[in-house]
Amino acid sequence: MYSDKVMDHFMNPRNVGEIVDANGVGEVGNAKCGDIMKIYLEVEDNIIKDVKFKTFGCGAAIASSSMATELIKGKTLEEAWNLTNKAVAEALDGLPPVKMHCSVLAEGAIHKAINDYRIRMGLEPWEDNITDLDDHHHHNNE
Amino acid sequence: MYSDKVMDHFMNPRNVGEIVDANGVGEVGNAKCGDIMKIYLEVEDNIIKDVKFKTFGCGAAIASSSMATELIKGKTLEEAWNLTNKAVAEALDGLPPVKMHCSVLAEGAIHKAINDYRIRMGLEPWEDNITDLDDHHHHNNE
Amino acid sequence: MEQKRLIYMDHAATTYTKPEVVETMMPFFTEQFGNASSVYTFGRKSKAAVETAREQVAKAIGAKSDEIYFVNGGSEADNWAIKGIAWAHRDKGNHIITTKIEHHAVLHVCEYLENNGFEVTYLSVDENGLIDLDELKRAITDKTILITIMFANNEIGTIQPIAEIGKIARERGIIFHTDAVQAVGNVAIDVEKMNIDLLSLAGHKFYGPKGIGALYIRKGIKIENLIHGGGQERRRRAGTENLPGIVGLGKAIEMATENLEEHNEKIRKMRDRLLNGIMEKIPYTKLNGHPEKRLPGNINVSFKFIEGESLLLMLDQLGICASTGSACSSGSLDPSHVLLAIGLPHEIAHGSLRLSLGDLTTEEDIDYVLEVLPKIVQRLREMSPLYEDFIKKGEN
Amino acid sequence: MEQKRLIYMDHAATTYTKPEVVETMMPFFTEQFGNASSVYTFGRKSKAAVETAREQVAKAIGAKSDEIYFVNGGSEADNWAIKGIAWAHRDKGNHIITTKIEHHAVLHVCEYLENNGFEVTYLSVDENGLIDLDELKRAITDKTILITIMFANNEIGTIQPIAEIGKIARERGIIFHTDAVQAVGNVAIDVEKMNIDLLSLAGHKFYGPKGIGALYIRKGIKIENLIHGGGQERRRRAGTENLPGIVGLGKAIEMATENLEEHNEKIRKMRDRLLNGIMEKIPYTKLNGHPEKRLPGNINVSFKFIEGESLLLMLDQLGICASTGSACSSGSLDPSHVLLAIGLPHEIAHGSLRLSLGDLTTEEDIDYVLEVLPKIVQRLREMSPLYEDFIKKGEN
Ligand SMILES: Cc1ncc(COP(=O)(O)O)c(C=O)c1O
Ligand SMILES: Cc1ncc(COP(=O)(O)O)c(C=O)c1O
Repeated sequence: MYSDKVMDHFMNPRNVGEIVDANGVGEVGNAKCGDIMKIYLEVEDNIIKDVKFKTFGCGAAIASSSMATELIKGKTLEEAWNLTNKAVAEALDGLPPVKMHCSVLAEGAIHKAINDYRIRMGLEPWEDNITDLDDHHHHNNE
Repeated sequence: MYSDKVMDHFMNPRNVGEIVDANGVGEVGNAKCGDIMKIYLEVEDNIIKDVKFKTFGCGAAIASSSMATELIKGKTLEEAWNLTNKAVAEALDGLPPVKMHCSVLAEGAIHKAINDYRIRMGLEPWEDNITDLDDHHHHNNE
Repeated sequence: MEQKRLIYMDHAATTYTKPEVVETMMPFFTEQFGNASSVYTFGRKSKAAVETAREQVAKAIGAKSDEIYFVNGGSEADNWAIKGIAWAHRDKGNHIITTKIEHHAVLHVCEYLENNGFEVTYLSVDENGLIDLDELKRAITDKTILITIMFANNEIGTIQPIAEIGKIARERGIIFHTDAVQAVGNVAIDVEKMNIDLLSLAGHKFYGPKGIGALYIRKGIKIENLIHGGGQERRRRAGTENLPGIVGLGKAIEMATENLEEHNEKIRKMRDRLLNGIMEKIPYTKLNGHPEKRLPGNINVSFKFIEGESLLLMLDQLGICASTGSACSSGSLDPSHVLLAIGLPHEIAHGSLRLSLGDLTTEEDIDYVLEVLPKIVQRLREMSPLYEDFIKKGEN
Repeated sequence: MEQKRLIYMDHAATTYTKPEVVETMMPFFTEQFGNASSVYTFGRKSKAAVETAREQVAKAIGAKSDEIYFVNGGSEADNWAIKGIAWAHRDKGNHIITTKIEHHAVLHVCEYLENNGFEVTYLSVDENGLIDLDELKRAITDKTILITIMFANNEIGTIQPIAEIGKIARERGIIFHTDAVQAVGNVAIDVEKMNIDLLSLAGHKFYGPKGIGALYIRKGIKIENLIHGGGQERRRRAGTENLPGIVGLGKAIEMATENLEEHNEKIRKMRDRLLNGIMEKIPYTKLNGHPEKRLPGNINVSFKFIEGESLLLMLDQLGICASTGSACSSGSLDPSHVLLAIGLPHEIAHGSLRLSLGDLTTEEDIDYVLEVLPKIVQRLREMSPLYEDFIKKGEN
């Protein structure tokens, strides 16, 4: 089902944890849907000096968080903003079609964390065209 | 499917053949239905001195012919007339339900042969309440 | 990533076929392969083997052998029972009663019938997964032609009061089908005493082969065929008989029901040790399903703050095979309809784990799971933002 | 009444499962038994085995593997194909075209659909069992949604012009299903070149296991499910996968199609020797089915003046397994609908014998049958009043 890369990042996730004095935090997802992703950024001089995540979710969600944080660590905020979910999935040697939304969550969590930082800094948030991340599933029984 | 008795009478049928100068002959059945039974009687002093049969049909038909002829050989015409299909089937240690009509054919062929004899002798034929023996099946495709 | 040791705790999904069963099947592949519906002696021997198996199945559930029809598995049995009764009795009514916690092989058939003019009442269940007999009685209308309620639930293991349901159905003259796919081999069944009119079972759940099952149909019950064609199974189920499968099913059900109580006692003891260990060692854990009225091998628990699929994957890395009611494992959207029906919130349902014990389970397996499971749960919780929130709230 | 030697000439009814096939299946009973739809590695290995088998089946008929759906056998495949297409396309029309000589798994489904608002045209066949392509063209109407015509006939062995039928169906935009249960392993099949949209096959006809088959469904064809439930077979056929069966089916179809021509040549040579011998040695005998366009192992002959079941029983006493189109063997009323459709009078149809050769057939078997069959026929004729009449007429 999952590639070796996914399994590696799932079993040995990089950057798990919390940054207590983070200056940018983004959380997306919904416990109802079975996945919540929370990203902590420590930004200095427009560079992501440190990044950590906490994720409630499936193997793909955890692996996507791990890979996404790896990919933005040490990057500028612009570079991090431009990381697409496809790039995350590709870096993981692909995700099963039904699990692609996990990489979308990772992209979204990073955007949210960056905008949280920008707002804290008194800057305009960037326009995010990923929408509805907190309810990406459509529930039948609601 | 068949009892040992049926198989014995099928593989080693008694009284197969023709009596060239028979004084009573009865044929029932229908080639269309897959079974025809023909019984030849040699009657002397109201006693069945000899009996032979020819049968086109399944294993049960042949075995029923064989058993029925055995059961009436040496008997009076009245005794032979009173042989029921059930008695034939029982003597064969039973027949599968779908094959019971074979024993009915045997009873009918004997009745026909006896009445043929009676007519030849200028006697009233006995009343036969087995009917429709030549088309005991109901065909769909007619 | 190969596991070294296999700790199989997914017996409710499928079991291995017992060597004794395979042995019984073997001659029917290459030697005694004749068509059971043929005239010749060689085929009639196959027929005799089929009829012996039919008697074995009948005996196991208290039926007569001419009430047993071999089918391909549990799903076919459920489809046939429900569609077959619905179509055959639609002149009498178009109402069917079932529950919210049936297997999909029942639920999706009911949905199919809803799209074809039938009305279906889905009974709710309490927090233990039991239906309410009074609700059942109230649901019955003049148009009710069928009650279909599972014997034991495949996820949470809850066993329904089948005899009571059968009594109600019989009193009201309504046909009663039960999906006993999980119950056979685990619970004593008597279709006569329990007033069951139709019963589905599948070989692979009780150490028989996959690809074979049976539908019991009480004599005299009118039912439409599902698979039309040749005259096999007394003209009710077409298709060349699956001879090795049928023979294997017969042997397996005989073995499974012979020492039922003894076998259950052994499984139940291991199950209880595992369950108690889990409840002791892992905080914020909820048992799903009825505490007593449950299948002897079934454990279903929800671990708060974590998600089931990631739990399964970590267990898998240690060779432990288990299952979850989280939607994430199947790629579907909502977590298990059964867990929702017993009232679990979605996020708790997502963190559920089913461990189903059986013949392959050893005391060492229990020890091992009790050793590693708490660590895995803890590890996942430490990654979970929900747990973080919970702990922080606690600290305040 | 035990026969000493088994001369199996009923390969068209069912075959033995080849030892190589059984061997491939074995690990999937007791060792690699995991549920193919589960998350854990152990189950994913089962999944991989299923997918390998799917590729083997696809390759054998020129399909893509995601066009293959595993089912329980030929009858289920036929039922699913025909009902599934009928229900899914009833908005477009209610007319189905088939032939008078289909297997009951097709004919009885058509009758079922006739009772449910569909209209069915049953094409006639000529004395060799071939349909008339012009009659097919003329039968097509605006309401025709499905053409279902068997690839090769199970009784008389006649092979239809499938590619031509496929072309006509494609040109008119009508879905084309073929029951290839008898053809697979005997005739080269390419669903692409032949424009086949759906194709039924069953493992036990080509030395695979009983209880497993497949339906090929061309990508993009809309079809309703027959067995509703779990999400197996890409949500199209519910039920826990019959793992050993599927693996065995894959292996068997690979073996059966690998050396197809070579194998057929061998069977055909033996068949022709047997057939020619029968025609030479037994007077008043008629060959049924097409002289050339027929399955390599098929012989179907009618012996005048005698009835088939008694012939079978006598052959059985000598260890010869064969089959007949006489109604008397099945307890039904009319003789085979196929023999009637090719124009045989009832009494001739009753005297028919099918000998179907295959892998188990040896040259010694042929010698033996040629030695005993004429004697048996003669013996039954001497018992037959029809023969007596015929001879007497001859003497006059
Ligand atoms: C042409 C044909 N179609 C369908 C079937 C039905 O296949 P099965 O008996 O495997 O269900 C058979 C075999 O009996 C057959 O010969
Ligand atoms: C309760 C219940 N019903 C029906 C089924 C379906 O059985 P099968 O997968 O053998 O078709 C299952 C098993 O998955 C089950 O647990």
